[in-house]
Amino acid sequence: MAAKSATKSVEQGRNLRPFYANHTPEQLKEALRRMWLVRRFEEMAEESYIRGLTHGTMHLSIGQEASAVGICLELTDKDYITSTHRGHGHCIGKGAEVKYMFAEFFGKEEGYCRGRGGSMHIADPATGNLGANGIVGGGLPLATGAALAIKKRGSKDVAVCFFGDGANNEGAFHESLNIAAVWKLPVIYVCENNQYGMSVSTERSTAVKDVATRAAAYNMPGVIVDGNSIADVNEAMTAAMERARNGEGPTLIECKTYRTRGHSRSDRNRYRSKEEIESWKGKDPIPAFEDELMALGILTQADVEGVRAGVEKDIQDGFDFATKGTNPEPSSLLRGVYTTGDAA
Amino acid sequence: MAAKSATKSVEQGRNLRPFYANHTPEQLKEALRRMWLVRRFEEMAEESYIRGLTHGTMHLSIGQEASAVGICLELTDKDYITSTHRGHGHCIGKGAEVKYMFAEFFGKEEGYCRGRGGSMHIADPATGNLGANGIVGGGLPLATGAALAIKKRGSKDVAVCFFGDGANNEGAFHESLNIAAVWKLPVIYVCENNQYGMSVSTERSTAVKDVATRAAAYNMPGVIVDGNSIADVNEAMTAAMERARNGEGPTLIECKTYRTRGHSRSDRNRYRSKEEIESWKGKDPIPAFEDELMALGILTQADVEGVRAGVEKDIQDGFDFATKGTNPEPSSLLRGVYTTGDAA
Amino acid sequence: MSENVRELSFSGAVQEALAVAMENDPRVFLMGEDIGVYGGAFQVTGDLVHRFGEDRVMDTPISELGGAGVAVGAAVAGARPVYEFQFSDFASLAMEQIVNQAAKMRFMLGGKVSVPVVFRMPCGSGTGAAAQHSQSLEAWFGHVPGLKVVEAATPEDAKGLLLAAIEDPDPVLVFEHKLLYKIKGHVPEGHYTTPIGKALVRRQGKDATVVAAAIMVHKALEAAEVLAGEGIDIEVIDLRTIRPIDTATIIESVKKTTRLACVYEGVKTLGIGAEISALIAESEAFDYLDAPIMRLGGAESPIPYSPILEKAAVPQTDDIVAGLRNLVKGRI
Amino acid sequence: MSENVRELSFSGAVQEALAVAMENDPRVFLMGEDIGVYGGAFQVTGDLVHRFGEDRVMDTPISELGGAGVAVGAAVAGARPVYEFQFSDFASLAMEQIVNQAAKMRFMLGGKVSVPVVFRMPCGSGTGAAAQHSQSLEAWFGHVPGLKVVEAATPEDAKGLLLAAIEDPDPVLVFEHKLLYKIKGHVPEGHYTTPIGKALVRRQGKDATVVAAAIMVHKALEAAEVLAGEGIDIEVIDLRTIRPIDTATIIESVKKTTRLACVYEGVKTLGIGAEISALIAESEAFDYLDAPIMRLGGAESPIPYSPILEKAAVPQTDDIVAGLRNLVKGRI
Ligand SMILES: Cc1ncc(C[n+]2csc(CCOP(=O)(O)OP(=O)(O)O)c2C)c(N)n1
Ligand SMILES: Cc1ncc(C[n+]2csc(CCOP(=O)(O)OP(=O)(O)O)c2C)c(N)n1
Ligand SMILES: [Mg+2]
Ligand SMILES: [Mg+2]
Repeated sequence: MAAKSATKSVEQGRNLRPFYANHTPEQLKEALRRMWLVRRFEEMAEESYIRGLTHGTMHLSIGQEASAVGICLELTDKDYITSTHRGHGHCIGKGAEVKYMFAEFFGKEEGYCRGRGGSMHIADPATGNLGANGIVGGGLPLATGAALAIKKRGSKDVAVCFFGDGANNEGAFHESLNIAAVWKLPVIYVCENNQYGMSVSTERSTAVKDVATRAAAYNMPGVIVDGNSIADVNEAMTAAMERARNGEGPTLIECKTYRTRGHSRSDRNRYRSKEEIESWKGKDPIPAFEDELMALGILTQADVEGVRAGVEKDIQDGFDFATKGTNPEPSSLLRGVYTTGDAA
Repeated sequence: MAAKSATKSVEQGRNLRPFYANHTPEQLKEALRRMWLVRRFEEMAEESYIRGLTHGTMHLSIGQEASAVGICLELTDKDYITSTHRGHGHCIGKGAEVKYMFAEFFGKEEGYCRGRGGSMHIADPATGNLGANGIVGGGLPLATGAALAIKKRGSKDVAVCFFGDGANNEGAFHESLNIAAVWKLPVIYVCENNQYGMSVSTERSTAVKDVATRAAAYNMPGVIVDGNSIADVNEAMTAAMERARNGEGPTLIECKTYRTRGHSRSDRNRYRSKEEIESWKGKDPIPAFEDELMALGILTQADVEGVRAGVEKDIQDGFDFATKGTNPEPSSLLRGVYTTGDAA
Repeated sequence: MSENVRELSFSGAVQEALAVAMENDPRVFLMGEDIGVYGGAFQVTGDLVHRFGEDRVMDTPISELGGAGVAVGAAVAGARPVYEFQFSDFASLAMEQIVNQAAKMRFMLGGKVSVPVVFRMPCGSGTGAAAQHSQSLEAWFGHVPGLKVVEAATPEDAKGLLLAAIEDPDPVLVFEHKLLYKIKGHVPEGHYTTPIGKALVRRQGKDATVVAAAIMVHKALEAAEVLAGEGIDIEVIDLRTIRPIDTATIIESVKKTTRLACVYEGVKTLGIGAEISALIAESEAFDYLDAPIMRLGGAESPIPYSPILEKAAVPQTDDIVAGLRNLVKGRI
Repeated sequence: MSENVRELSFSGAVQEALAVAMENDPRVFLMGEDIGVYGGAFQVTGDLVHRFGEDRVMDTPISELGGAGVAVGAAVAGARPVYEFQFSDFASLAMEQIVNQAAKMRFMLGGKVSVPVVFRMPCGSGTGAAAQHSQSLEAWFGHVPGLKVVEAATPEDAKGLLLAAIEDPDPVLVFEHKLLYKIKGHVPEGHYTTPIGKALVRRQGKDATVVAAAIMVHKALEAAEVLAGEGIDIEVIDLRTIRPIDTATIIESVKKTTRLACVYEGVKTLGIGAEISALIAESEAFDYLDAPIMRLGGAESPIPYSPILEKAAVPQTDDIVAGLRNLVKGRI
């Protein structure tokens, strides 16, 4: 953890690294809460899946919570994000409520997408979250377009595009980053490099070691951060936002991280070793952040336990809310296909 | 002309730059002949178009002959090329006969594509030319695939992919170069950077100044050459071929050049200045090559005139051959859609 | 609809629609390859860049997936982009963003967003541009819920349908047959819209109904004139919208004429005539049919370069005359 | 055809076809995302990488346009690639290479090359994978001259059609309905092919003809069983090839039964049932029809996530039973 080196007490404010210096304890506590919320949401979703309550597939981001939350911490509801198939963290990071997420998973009308989208399309336009995406790389042009809309309306908002290391080999990556650079759009491309696209390691799929290297092909900064350190992620994000807001254009941030679960429910983990997985479990971003918050005196052990307990309650309440949700009526199938004639 | 600096006499063989040292006078004369053939073919094609003998559109490469011929000079019929909408030079460079090209332009059964393809699809599989392409960037995956087939059969051939600066912003560019690099395929990507994709300058379309910069994103060499110097082009090609044959993978060669005609017949040249066009006319690759051949004592003025006269005759004969060609029968429309049931 | 009526070319009408839309709504802007100073491959955007500036008439890199997808993203985020594919064939590079994103986003997100994007799609053969620049791919998009697809036959409709498309909250593909760009016709000034989803009976007749769109409307009308001389009275329906199809207008006509022909340039198999035929064959009009439903569609081949073959690959007026004569006379 | 017959799953049959093809022809190789050590998203390639090595079972970067196009280029240059789209939906990213290049190259080049490439296309809904992973896009490809499109209903045909596709000199798309992967059936050992372009009457009947493909064949057969109990006798035709359609078999059946229903999972409008309906409505079988041609197709919506809605979005056995009952009883 790069952040480990910054174990200064909170009183020595001016010596703290920017992440700690520039956020209030409340903000930092909220960041921790969101990380836990992501973790516990996914564990509960997994359990629900095993219990047959959800349908389809799901992609867990356990181990990757720092990038989702570290990025979204800087955003308001007016900033946009586009997310991925592995998007629960982005969704919660951006401010979604777990009860509506569970409801979506259970295919209920109360869900964010009224049960039409499921895990792979979960979205919350009200908080600027334009949605997960079932198409690898599908969000890259969308976020770029959202940034164009922002630029046209002249506001200081930004668009963030989360994508994976696997997605970086899609043509959409190339076309989007080039357009954003040429037009100097306020968009931040966040590559969550968890080392694999499904079963294929970046080494076997990608001609360069670091995805950030490719930023040079678009004349934009490419920054590599420890994706398991929320502080590292957030500081890179702050710089990228400043650049975007100053009209200097896009930035590519590569967060090196790892998913400790399989790719999806069908994964037998044949392409990586137990040792590799175990070693990354030791770099879990959540306890690392907790330790740091406590070492810096920003939170106490009791605060941390309070956060966890609060999360536990939210998860349980959300789960209960969702199980009691309303199933869609088959007769409502065509609702939402078009805007016109849409009975709401 | 970078080649100008190499004005040594042919007797000082060992001091000649590699292009001149490593090719026989006959080969060099043939290269000159092909450059003239391209030039005169296109001028005649243009005239035919104005006279209403050809149909559709056409894209002239006048001014770009050095890259087409300089690259193809190293290739045998077993090496593949994929070409572009601006592909007459590649086609002739690769060994096509102008009579069948004219016949294709005139929509005749004798044409390379039996009149089905026209200028934008002209091809000659017998010489390894897999064809021009109406889709910008369409040849990038195809050449990469041809290189994969070569690698699988274990021969030492290569595939060459010609493409334009405009094409470098297509997703196909990114995906193809990445795959070729990861699989170390024997393919050479030749970007003919004539500064414009139709009306849009590279500056307005492309985030980096030099397309070759993007090679780094695929961990392959990116070489910039004076595309109007056949010697420069050819020497870069020789190095790339060596690399490909040694199993070291692909190379990206960027030939800086210019088309002195408009993009196609509909172009009103509103996006560039007369001065710019005139200044590039002064860098015409053909007279430059002739001068150099004579200065080096490789060819005499009479040789050069002989080449031109021979080309003139080929063009006239080819044109005559083609005008006397056979029109396709409407009843033959479905021929060639499928291989099976194809009455030949 | 404005009273003031002038002659304008089809491409001029399209351009006027773009100008009216940009004047009326600051959110509207144009993206596409060479639509700025070049004026568009078919000179449709013409001088708009000089009138509205480079921020609203944006030359896009040659990146159809990215370009179309940026338009989709901008639309979701509140803008009103009109993306021009230089040739509709190149939409083959952007199917992902059109079909998986634009068409489905509203539905997938539970109706919480709209995607008001317009794709302009110059299509069709007849220009000698061969297999990759001459396709008529309306059927692909007509098969996709969430999209609307329109295609005008006249300058007046070209303007009205495009304005309707731009004002529509959902993604609309506007096909424009390249051979129509130069035809002239009356075009009302100012703002008006032609409703999406409504076909138009362009010629009344009692012996057979022809359903066609775009250039085939003109060929069908020509054929009808020829047949009128033989005492055969053809009704010609201009489809105008490919998705959703105005089934009611066609059913009504077929009940009257008892014979149906579908004429279309796209490949016959699984082309738009297949759907029209099937709609009638499953409808109450079935019982009124006095003859098999005729389809005259494009050949089962790519579009060839040779002008002789190119003509043979799509229905020509003569083919329509012969086909309809047979349809009407073959069985009474 | 081999005499030795065993039970195998549909996916096992596909895998066996790939193995037989690779054993018989060194030019055959596989490309696709996660088809190596992962064994494919649906475990179709399974352990083939261990048997044939990484050079013949190639994990491809997530680059569908490039991957599919590399397969096309390799095919033109003499190899025999089989490219797996992880979900057929992702072919939306590769339409350019499939449609503009693979399908047209032979024609555009005057018949001087062949493009023996195979695309495997896992398709269909029912897995809760929602709108971008559940489409049935056969109709798009059925509309494209130069392509062939097949789709098996049984393990036996899955193997035979895939082997036929790999040996075919032209580009073939092989659709595989995901819900069929686990069904079992008799599969001959060794090498055999199922001819492309031939439909099969799976059940003889005299009251109505149902044309279906893939999973809908099973649902149609189930429906026929139910209706048999009511004294209604249904003929079920398994299409097996979507392009070219075996019109003769369908016409013959309809002449006998006088009623036709087309059942398909793809979106109803412009789906494969539209073409079948139109083929019959324009054929000599038209005169034999005693009822309108029924189409039961997918809903005019993206595939929803909710299992309740997902079921409602595609024809189920009950819908087919009700539809056919109405078709046969509605009018005599
Ligand atoms: C266009 C497309 N191709 C393939 C897939 C199947 N798929 C889903 S996720 C995935 C791996 C993506 O890898 P990466 O971008 O690194 O994201 P990660 O799963 O590692 O978070 C693949 C191949 C898809 N959904 N979309
Ligand atoms: C996919 C695609 N997009 C757009 C076009 C239209 N078009 C044809 S050539 C061209 C410019 C290509 O520029 P470049 O690659 O630099 O080649 P050049 O014409 O300069 O030789 C364009 C936009 C096309 N044919 N295909
Ligand atoms: Mg990954
Ligand atoms: Mg160029």
